[in-house]
Amino acid sequence: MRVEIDPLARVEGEGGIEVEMEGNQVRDVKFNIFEGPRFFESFIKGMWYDKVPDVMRRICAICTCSHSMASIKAMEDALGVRVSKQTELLRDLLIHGEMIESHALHVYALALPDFLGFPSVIHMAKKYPKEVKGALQLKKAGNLVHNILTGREVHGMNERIGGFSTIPSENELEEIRKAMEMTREFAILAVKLFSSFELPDAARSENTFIALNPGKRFGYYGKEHVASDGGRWDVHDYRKHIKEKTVKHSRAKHSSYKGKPFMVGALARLALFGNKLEGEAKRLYQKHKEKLDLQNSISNNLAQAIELVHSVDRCIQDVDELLSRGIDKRDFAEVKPRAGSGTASVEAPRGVLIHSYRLDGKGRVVWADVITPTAMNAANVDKDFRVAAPRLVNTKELERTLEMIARAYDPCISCSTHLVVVRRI
Amino acid sequence: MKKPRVGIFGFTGCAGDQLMILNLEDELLDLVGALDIKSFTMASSLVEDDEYDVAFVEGSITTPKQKEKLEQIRNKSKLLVAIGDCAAWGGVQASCNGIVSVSKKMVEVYGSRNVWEIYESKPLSAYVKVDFVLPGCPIEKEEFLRAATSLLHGDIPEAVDYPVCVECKLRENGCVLLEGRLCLGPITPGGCKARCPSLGVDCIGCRGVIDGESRIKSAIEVFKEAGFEKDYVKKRLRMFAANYPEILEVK
Amino acid sequence: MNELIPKPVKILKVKDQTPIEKLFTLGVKLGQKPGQFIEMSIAGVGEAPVSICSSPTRGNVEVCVRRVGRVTNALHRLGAGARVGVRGPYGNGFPLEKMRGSEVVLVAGGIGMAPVRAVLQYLLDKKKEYGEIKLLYGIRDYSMMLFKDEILKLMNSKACTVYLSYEKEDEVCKRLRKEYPERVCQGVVTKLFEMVKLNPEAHAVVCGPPVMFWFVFKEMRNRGFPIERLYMTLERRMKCGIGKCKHCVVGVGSMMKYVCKDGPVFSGVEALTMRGMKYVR
Amino acid sequence: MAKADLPKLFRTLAKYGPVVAPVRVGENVVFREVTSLEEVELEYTRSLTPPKKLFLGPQEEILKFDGEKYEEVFEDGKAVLFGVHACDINGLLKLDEIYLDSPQDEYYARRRENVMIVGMSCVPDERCFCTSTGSSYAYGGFDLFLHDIGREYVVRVRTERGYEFTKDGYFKRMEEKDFLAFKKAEEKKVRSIKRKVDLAGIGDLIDVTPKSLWEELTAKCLACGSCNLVCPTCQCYDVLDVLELDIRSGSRIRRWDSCMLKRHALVAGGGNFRPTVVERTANRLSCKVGGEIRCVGCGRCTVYCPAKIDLVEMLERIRVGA
Ligand SMILES: Cc1cc2nc3c(=O)[nH]c(=O)nc-3n(C[C@H](O)[C@H](O)[C@H](O)COP(=O)(O)OP(=O)(O)OC[C@H]3O[C@@H](n4cnc5c(N)ncnc54)[C@H](O)[C@@H]3O)c2cc1C
Ligand code: SF4
Ligand code: SF4
Ligand code: SF4
Repeated sequence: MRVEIDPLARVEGEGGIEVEMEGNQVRDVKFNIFEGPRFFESFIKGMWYDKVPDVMRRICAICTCSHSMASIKAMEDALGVRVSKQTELLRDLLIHGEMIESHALHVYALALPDFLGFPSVIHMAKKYPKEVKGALQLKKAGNLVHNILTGREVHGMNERIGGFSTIPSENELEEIRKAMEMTREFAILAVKLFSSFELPDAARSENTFIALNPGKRFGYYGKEHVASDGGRWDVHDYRKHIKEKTVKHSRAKHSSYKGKPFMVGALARLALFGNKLEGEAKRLYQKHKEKLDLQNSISNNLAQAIELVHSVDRCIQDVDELLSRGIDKRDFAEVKPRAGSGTASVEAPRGVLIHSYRLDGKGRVVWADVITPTAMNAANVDKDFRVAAPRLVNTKELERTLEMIARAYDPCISCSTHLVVVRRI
Repeated sequence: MKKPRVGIFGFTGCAGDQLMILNLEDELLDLVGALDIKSFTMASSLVEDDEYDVAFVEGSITTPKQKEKLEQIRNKSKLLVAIGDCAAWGGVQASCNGIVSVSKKMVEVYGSRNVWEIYESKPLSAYVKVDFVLPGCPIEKEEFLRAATSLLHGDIPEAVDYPVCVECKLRENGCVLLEGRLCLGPITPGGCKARCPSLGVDCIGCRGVIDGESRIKSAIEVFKEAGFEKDYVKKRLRMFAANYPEILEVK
Repeated sequence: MNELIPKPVKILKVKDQTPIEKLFTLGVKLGQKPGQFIEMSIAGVGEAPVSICSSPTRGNVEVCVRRVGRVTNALHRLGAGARVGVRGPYGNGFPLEKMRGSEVVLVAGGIGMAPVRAVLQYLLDKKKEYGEIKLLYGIRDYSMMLFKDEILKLMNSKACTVYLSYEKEDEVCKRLRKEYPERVCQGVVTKLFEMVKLNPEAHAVVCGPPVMFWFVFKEMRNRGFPIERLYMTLERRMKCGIGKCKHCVVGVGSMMKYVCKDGPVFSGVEALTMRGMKYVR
Repeated sequence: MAKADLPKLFRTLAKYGPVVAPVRVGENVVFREVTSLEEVELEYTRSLTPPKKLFLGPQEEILKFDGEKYEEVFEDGKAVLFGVHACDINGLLKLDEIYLDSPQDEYYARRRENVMIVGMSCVPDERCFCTSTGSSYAYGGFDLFLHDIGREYVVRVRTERGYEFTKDGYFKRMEEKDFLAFKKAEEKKVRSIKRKVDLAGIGDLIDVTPKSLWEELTAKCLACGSCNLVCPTCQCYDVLDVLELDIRSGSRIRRWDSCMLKRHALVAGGGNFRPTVVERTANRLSCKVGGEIRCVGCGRCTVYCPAKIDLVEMLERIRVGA
């Protein structure tokens, strides 16, 4: 017998789950990606440095800003560009905006229907108008940050190597603050909702976490990866620690840390750096710490909800700081091509993202490597499936639960630049 | 009046065009109320296999399975609308078409040449009849909304067949090309309200080219005179419209 | 009064003409000159210029429209009772006063029969003021013939002499050719000139697709017809209808004209001396 | 009037309505609403888009519909258009010939009525050739015109409406020496415009120019339409309907169009009367200088052409035929 969930709905991209059983024995479980691969690391070769971020941000629509920032920072690393404090603040605002947009979509529109028993957020609109309205408003607030800082909701153009082409005006920043203040309650509502659900615990098992060390305050940029077993390394050394290997049964690249699968994302960030949260997010984190079961990957949804609160508040703080410093409209760092290599890592909504490039003398890419969070998580999803499937094997819950597990990771399949799982039947 | 049955599908791409539809925060509920959405994988797990009045299809076709599924969608749909640059032109993933073979890309990324049977990224129209194209990487949500109302009214929407320059001038932007950056605005269809030049950034041509109208050869000449290196020009032209015959030929 | 605001007008009747053409009777009288056109709006879709195909002597305005694009498709979906927007009439119309007392030859092809019908109706209604009327009408086959009943009736009548050419033979065309061997033939419309005696004192009205026009023009000139007595309509893209938007200009160099206000009717001389008339598909 | 009194004039003008004046934005000058004289770029060469935008908007709603009727949309409002150069005023006069011709364009006519125009002397550059098109001097089409004669302005009054603004005490009567200074300043300006083009009979030459020369002249043309969209005398507009989600109501919008674009002469079924840049350029030049001269020599189409195609050079080559 074979159970297939095909296509896996409400994830960004196209994927599916395949469980192969022999009698009552689960023989194999696979988290499948049928989406055609796009070979970004290959076709980017030869591209001139200035347009690399413009191509690479198109790896994924939902975390376009994360890819944008990772590629821009890696390029700046390679070209020795140093940006101003204002640029850094605007970038911080940007990634927090993206977190809001992405988490709002995932938590409210993609995951919540599972818990409330609807096929989609659109079907929820009648019975849960407040939640649906809140979801849309939050998403809109996050998109507003995208619009103002990058030029549009998806695949912006204004964030460049060296800074922002057009610096937002005071009024626009005020507009962001207003939107954040107005939607804050829906971020808090998300925490309330997700802390009230009983989570299926079929996949409960040991999780190892990796996240980017944000420094003093909770955030999504950093220079060092930290693992929950105490390991830590400079992002430039990522290849020594995060291994990608071909898995026999699926001929897919799976990531491993010390030979084992690991998890990245909101849950990993809270597990490792939750103590760096501030204000309301900190209060909520402490209040629900018990509920945030680190060995149950589905807790990721609650972690995302807490991050929503953090990001909304942080956007307001960033705007305040930018305004109080005064806006410099001409701020842009000089960029000159040269040979070199650079690496950067950021926390995308789904977890650690790494971009790394080598450039020739004209600034053309000669080598590129991108590891996306969904690729890193793939092995962990597989692990969770292997744990959960036998426990659920004869229940009606099997399919739905496996889907919920996969969805909790917020997998963004289009961004899995090289996560290929070949179906072999 | 019966609501039109609509399906929204995605193939190889970044899901950005479907996301842009979800980004219509203010109009989304009215829009889904006016339509009978039969399938929208990104947003709903309810998939009704059905006939569609309109199928919106995102993404390029890269595997045999996708081709098969696209053909199925075509057979079941009265109108098929390609949304986004991947569906319209093949997307950024087509930028090395004709230069680097798929198997070479496969080797470079996966270390083996036969991981999967794969096609070079091609637009939907290489495989099925496409009734209308909404270009853009990603699509413009207002343009989508306008196309949707036109379709609801029973009309084929009006395609944009003038270049970005027009919108630049309507917005009173200076010319980025004359200011020294390689801007693809003159050969790229408008509809984006000249987003990039309005922010002082050169157009990268994310809406493809104007079929049969874009003056590629003249543009290459103009770029050359402006002092841009041949290789740079070629890479830029290939970013979103490598499948356009005139661009595919550029040496 | 704001010339750009259409007036809502009810469609009184819709009659199928061919698989792609319909005749619409509108609840409005405009006192137009034959050859003039109106700008018709379908709100939300757009505006399109269409010739009025009825004579002012017959009351309500009628238009015969071919389904080719957005506006015309939308119009074809409408039935009696629906409303459209109307502006006009615009354009110069045919110089019927000049033709008074003389014989008139009408040459029509395809949708060009629409404006020609307006002239025909007018001449028939004012028969006393004009000389003989000849209609030369070229169709693809019977299914594509406009105003079928009217034309068939006229073929039998003395009021006007109808010549008909068709490209593809079908039952009706065959019957007509048998019945009127001296007036019906297979071929393009120019073939009819072999059957008609052209009177150099006559006036001629020619309407049809651009290709047809030039062939007719050449044929008539070769047969000694004075081109200054030949009138034709030009078709161009048009947005305003009143000489503002300048889409419809014809001519290159020092002679440029607006089809909408200087035309759509031009004399053969004007057409001959004007450049930039080429039509490329 | 002394230059130092300009702020006073500005303030009284502002009482008439919002003031729209040239403002520097990056490398370009554009007409924008201003609230103080400091924002205004008094000495500029040419604005990016011409001030015709106040009368014929780049993109404007002309009517609304609701499924039953069509209703005009018109924003009534007085305004002052400040700092317009002679070429652009002449451009407006050319547009008047079209848009005020019967039946007149109501939107244009009413705005022309409502908007007061204050001209200002210009700072020509090597691309200006207005003396060849007879538009270096505005004989009419404005309310007031300020001619810079050094430390003072000579103010020409053309309308009663303009006259009302010159009643304040700081306006002095013209004396002989002012006339002389005015004449000298005008002569100097005319002399500074070095670029010349002979337009006599050019229409007929355009007509007989062989295709091969057209092809050469237009080889680099990108068919982008910029030349038309910045021209003060281009009159073309396109119309489109926008429908709301209720598929009943909506609005009709018109926006500047360009005869260099594919759609300009495209008709149903795909036929195009001007299929390539060759026919389109011939049409554009015919329109500008073929019959009556409708070019005012502002040089915009040359300055803003991304392919750097020069109108005057084109005309010169058409004249010599190679
Ligand atoms: C003076 C005149 C009289 C005409 N009389 C008739 C008639 O009696 N019957 C008939 O069926 N057709 C007539 N036409 C042609 C008719 O106007 C076009 O077929 C119609 O505009 C196509 O509009 P559409 O929206 O359906 O097509 P689309 O191709 O979708 O055109 C969109 C827009 O383009 C413009 N356009 C496209 N083609 C033409 C065209 N050929 N002429 C002018 N504008 C065009 C219109 O403004 C239209 O709104 C006439 C045209 C002119 C100029
Ligand atoms: S300006 Fe060019 S790259 Fe930018 S959004 Fe428009 S078409 Fe895309
Ligand atoms: S044609 Fe060129 S120079 Fe002449 S008025 Fe227009 S923009 Fe100015
Ligand atoms: S601005 Fe230059 S390139 Fe563009 S259409 Fe005009 S002449 Fe051609």
